[in-house]
Amino acid sequence: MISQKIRKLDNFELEENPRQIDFREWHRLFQKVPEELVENTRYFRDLPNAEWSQYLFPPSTHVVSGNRLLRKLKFDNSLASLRLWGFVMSEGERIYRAKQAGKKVIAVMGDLGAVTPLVYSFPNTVAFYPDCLWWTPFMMESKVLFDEAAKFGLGEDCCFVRAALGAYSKKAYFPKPDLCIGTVGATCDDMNAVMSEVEFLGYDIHYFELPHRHDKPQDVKRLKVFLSGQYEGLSAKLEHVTGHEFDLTRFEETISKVNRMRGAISDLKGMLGGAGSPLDSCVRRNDGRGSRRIDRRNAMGGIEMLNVEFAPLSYYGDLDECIDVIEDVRDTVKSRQTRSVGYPDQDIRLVWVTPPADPQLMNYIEGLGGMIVGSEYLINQTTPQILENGDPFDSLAESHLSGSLMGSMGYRTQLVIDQIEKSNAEGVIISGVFGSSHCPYETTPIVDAVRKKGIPVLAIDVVAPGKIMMQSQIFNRMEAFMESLKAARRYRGG
Amino acid sequence: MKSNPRQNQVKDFTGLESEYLESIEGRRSLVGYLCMRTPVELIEAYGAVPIRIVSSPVAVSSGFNPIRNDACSFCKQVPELMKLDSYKYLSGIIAGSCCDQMRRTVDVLNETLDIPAIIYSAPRTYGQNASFFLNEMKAAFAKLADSLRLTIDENELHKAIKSRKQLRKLVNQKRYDGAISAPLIHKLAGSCLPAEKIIEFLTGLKPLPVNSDSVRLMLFGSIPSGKEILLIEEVGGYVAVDLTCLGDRVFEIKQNLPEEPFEFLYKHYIEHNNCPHRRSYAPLIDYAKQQIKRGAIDGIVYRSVKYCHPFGLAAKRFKEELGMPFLELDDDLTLQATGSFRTRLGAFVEMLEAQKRRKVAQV
Amino acid sequence: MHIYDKLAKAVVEMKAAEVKLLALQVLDEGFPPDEAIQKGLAVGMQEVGRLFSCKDYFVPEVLVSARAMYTGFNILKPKVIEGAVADKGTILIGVVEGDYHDIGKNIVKLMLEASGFRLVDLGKNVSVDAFTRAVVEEKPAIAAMSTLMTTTMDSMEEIVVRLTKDAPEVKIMIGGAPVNQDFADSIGAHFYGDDVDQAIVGAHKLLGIKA
Amino acid sequence: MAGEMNPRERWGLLLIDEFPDRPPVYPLVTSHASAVYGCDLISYCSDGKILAEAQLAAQRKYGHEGLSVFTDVGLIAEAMGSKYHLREFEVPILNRPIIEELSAIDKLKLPDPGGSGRLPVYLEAIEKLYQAKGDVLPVFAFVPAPFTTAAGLRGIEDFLVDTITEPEAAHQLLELSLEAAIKFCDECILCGALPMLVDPLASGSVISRRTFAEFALPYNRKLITHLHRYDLDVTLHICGETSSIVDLISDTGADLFSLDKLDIDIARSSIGDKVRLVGNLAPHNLMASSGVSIEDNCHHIIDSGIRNKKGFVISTGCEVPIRCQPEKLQKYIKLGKEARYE
Repeated sequence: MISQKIRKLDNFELEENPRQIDFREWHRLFQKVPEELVENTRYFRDLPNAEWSQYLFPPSTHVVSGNRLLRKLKFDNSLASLRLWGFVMSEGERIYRAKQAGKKVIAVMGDLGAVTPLVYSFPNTVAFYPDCLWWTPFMMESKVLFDEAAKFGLGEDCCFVRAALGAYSKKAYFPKPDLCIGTVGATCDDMNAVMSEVEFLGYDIHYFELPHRHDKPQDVKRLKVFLSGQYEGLSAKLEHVTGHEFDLTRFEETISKVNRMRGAISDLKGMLGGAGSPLDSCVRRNDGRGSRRIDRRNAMGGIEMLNVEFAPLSYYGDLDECIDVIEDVRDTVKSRQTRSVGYPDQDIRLVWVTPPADPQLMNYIEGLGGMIVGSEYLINQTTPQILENGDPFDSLAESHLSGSLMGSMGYRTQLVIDQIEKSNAEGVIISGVFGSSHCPYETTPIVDAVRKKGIPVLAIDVVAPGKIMMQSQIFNRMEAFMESLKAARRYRGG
Repeated sequence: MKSNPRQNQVKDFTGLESEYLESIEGRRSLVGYLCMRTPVELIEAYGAVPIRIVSSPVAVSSGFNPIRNDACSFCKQVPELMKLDSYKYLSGIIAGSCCDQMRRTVDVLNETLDIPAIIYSAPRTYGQNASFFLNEMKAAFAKLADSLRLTIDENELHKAIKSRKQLRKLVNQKRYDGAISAPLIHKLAGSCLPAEKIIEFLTGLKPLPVNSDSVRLMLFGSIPSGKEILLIEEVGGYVAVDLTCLGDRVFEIKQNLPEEPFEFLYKHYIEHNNCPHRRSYAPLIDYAKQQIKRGAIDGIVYRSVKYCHPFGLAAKRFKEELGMPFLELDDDLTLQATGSFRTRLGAFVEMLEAQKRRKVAQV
Repeated sequence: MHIYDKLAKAVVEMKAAEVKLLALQVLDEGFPPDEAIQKGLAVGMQEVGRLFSCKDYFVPEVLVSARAMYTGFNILKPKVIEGAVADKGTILIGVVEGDYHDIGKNIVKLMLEASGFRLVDLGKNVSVDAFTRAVVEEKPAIAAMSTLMTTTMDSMEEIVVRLTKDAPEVKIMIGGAPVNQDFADSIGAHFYGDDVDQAIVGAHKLLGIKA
Repeated sequence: MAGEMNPRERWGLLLIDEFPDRPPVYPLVTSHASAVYGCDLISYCSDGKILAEAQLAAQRKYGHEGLSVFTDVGLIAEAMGSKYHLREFEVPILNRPIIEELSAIDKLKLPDPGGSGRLPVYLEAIEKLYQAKGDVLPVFAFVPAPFTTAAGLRGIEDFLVDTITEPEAAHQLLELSLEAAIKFCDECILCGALPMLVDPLASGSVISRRTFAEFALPYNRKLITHLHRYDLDVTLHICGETSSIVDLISDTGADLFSLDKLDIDIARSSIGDKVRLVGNLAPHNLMASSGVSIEDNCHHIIDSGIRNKKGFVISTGCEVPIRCQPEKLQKYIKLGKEARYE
């Protein structure tokens, strides 16, 4: 047994004050981490002698393996964040190791994290989320996966998730899954096309039917019964693949872990969203040159939070460790807020809508003084607590029904508005993806609804890696947007 | 000018349709539908008239369109089409959830129109989830009927199903005989006329002479505007099979379907649907291959609507697997596109003609 | 133990200070210095060579032994009467142009000297011209060259070509890490030696004399 | 062709104990790149931009699966003060070591990767290569191992003698060389390259197993342990004959062993379950003058190497000669790329 003390890293402080650092600085900070801590960050702790399973490394490690964007990003300087990045960036290897160690590898496509709890409630399984491969071209600043997808006819007019098809074709990004689960229906069309090609490549796909969401209660009830049946069918399939029967005790254990993780994430979002208006949260601080207003500051970076929020999609291949990693981040933020410290110069409160495939954008806005206090990343279904002690499949269905993508445009718009209200945002950024099946429809209604609330909004399309000119235009627009938000605050007397 | 029998057919038929629409004006509700996954019999059983919403190459002055440019050109056009005379008088709209974009389009319609627009889910899997999706379909129609104050007439339903079955049989036979031309099948597929009236019209049709030298083409892909068929004919091609969702595929006869009317409609329209959004590529390719054989096809004109994911993203797969001369027309539904299509179709047909001549010479 | 044996042992054991004392003792006690070189230092060096061949000794050991040996040699040599040392023939040796690695060459040189050959050492980084000129002038029985680097193998080939023309009677032997028998054959060298041992055997063989 | 892996992907799989479609084909094309690019070696060794461009030109020409940043094994020693001689068509050589007297060791300073000697040249080259092709090709930075650097600081003969006569001083020198190597490796990593340790002098042709175990191995191990903190896979290249020390290679912790004059079967049976092998067509086979055919020589290497339990990289035993015959190298690379797993 590994003692809790060693598993939790937040007792060790790298630096007292939070700030964002580049990978060079991080590389140097890493030298300060005691050997003992590095050795004790391990995934698959159930496997003895798995010397490859350490994961606490600075981004420079991943720069060497070709993730070129890391050289341009800024990271939070806490050990918890370092650990988070190490954990996230090692996912690819982890899935291969899982397969080598005889675990069943389950690909979960198009569903955005709803079926994952069920997958992990079978012993010896890991889930991964191929759609997330859309980050790889950005992380590597490479067209390799897009070029590969283009060989199948999925070109620039298809969403970046086409990278997943490239990865399936190349067979070098994840091992052959023991089962592919494809959620179809009320999800993206582009992912549907990806799945069709994946199936044509010879992969066996278990289709999970997801009807679109109705808003009337009696319709929702009918849907729930149906979804519950889908879960039952999936469970039977998983029994077949894993050779283990569905076990209620194990299921409940898993759900309680998943809830713990979701709880930690929701705590984190709550803490960052904070309460009170931005003006209320200003504090006065005497810095020797007279009293000066110090605004509330950002306590955790946007891209770190993006990594945290995406954890419930596949738990990055290891549920137990993932919980620990996220709780470390939560504890770090908690301790920072207790100490009233945060990143200097980041205080314009923003809600980010739709996950940006290019994390650089998020970093950039933070560099301009933005702090991301709320988000709608199309993964609302991974946020609610799953009912414990109820009928297992009903409980899963229930939480699935809160999904962002399966409902109407109006529903999604409302989710965004909720985020704005909860976090007292001063501005909203929508990062759409050209050629995706929902962005062209949702953007305008969301923009309208947000503007109606008197909140400025910036809608951009994420630019594919390598298109420098187009990217600098986006940067310019961000600059102008932030200027206007700052001016608005001055005008209000902030 | 010599009269063109094919165009005359179409002219006669559209005349019939206008007459019919005039005759019922104000007495029956018009229900628009967006996808061939809609059981028109059911609309008829509710006493309404099914109006197929078809894309148009005619630019509509947009005013406000909340849908961005990179959306499917057809879906993007739908809210604007609603301002055209042909659709101005619709009482409601219904659509099978054929793709995410269509689902979003219905959302937009609900925001921008005063009439109800209703969508129901369709599955990708066959068989195992039928009862749920059948109920979804029923519920959607009931909801629409409710807001339009319509009630279903069971007898009408039986009648409509029966006559549609007859119609399908007849269309298949006449099409095979060469009595029904491709421009006409396009019109039939989207017609608002009750089956009996169409049958009446078709019964009198005589087979048209077909030039045996013409290259035989299969039109494949997503919803056509009809202009591409005319263009193909104009450059001397012959559309022997129309596998778009407004063509021969609409009249396909499916085997071993249940007798119970709703179950029949569900299986026929929703489950057994050869659309790449709801089917794997392998059976679709087999299906297309059968049609190619049946129609003795020389080449394929593949029509995809710009940013249509199901058909657009499948184009390359079909091209590779079908192993035939293949012309992809990626249509953004503008008038400019039409001009370039004429040129490209002309070249394609010429190339196939030359090939055909060489083949004949070799024999 | 005879003082010659002690000398040999001290060389083998790499004890320079001891060799120095023994060499002085040789002179003090009136032993013929050439005999002390031959039966003491050279025997020791031959043993070092043997140990090197059977991979008991490696370059560092040989270098230290050689330094010990030279300590004695430098004391004894000035006292040797001319012509007292046997001469099996002259060998001209050098590292070809482009290469400054001469440890291998030095060891081979040392061992050949210890075996009774007269050595003319051209050093390292010897140009094709300089090498050929030296052979023509010195008229050695054998021209030996080595390299440690693949980059300089071309120069070797060039030298062989020049020597075949300008000094056809000289026997050519080559050695060094990147070359092998195939290469020797392909450029027309007369002998290729894989290690010091082979170099000594080869030198005797080329001149038709017994070791 | 759909489904084909690129070198980055192939290496990536290899390094996590997966077998890609085939082993990476990575002959050590170093200074030969200058010949392809048409520049002299002085510019190649002293201008990072030229080094990078030459490497890219060579890679375009041959299609081998990795970029190599390497000039000479004296790199770090030079940065610490030894004088090296740069030559137009030959690699640099040691002119005058900084430690002529052992007492000078105390005054020795660690190099500054950003400013000492030609270290910045290396870093510039890595940066350029990584920027240009880092997404599809791994960049290897050849870093002289401590034993070799120490020899460069002291002069080879003197250092080898020191190992016997002045072992403490030798260790002191090695300790400093290790620190310098760590410092430089860190910078290479930051620029995006994977350090590859080259230790030509620790060869079994030069030193004994005992000397290796006492003077080379511990420092290589420390350096590799340092790099393993970054979870990086480290390649160790040792020139010459290594049969006497091959079993100690795995003790250094090296993940890949680039072997020179050692039968691949021996390496495989000795350490093949712990270490990935990189090797080992003898470079002279690539010379115009070599009469033997590439086919005859490479089949044994490829057929045996591909069966290595821990993985294999098709490579050359040492650097490709500057004046290698391009057709021969092309032939070897072609044959290498035809190899397949399963």
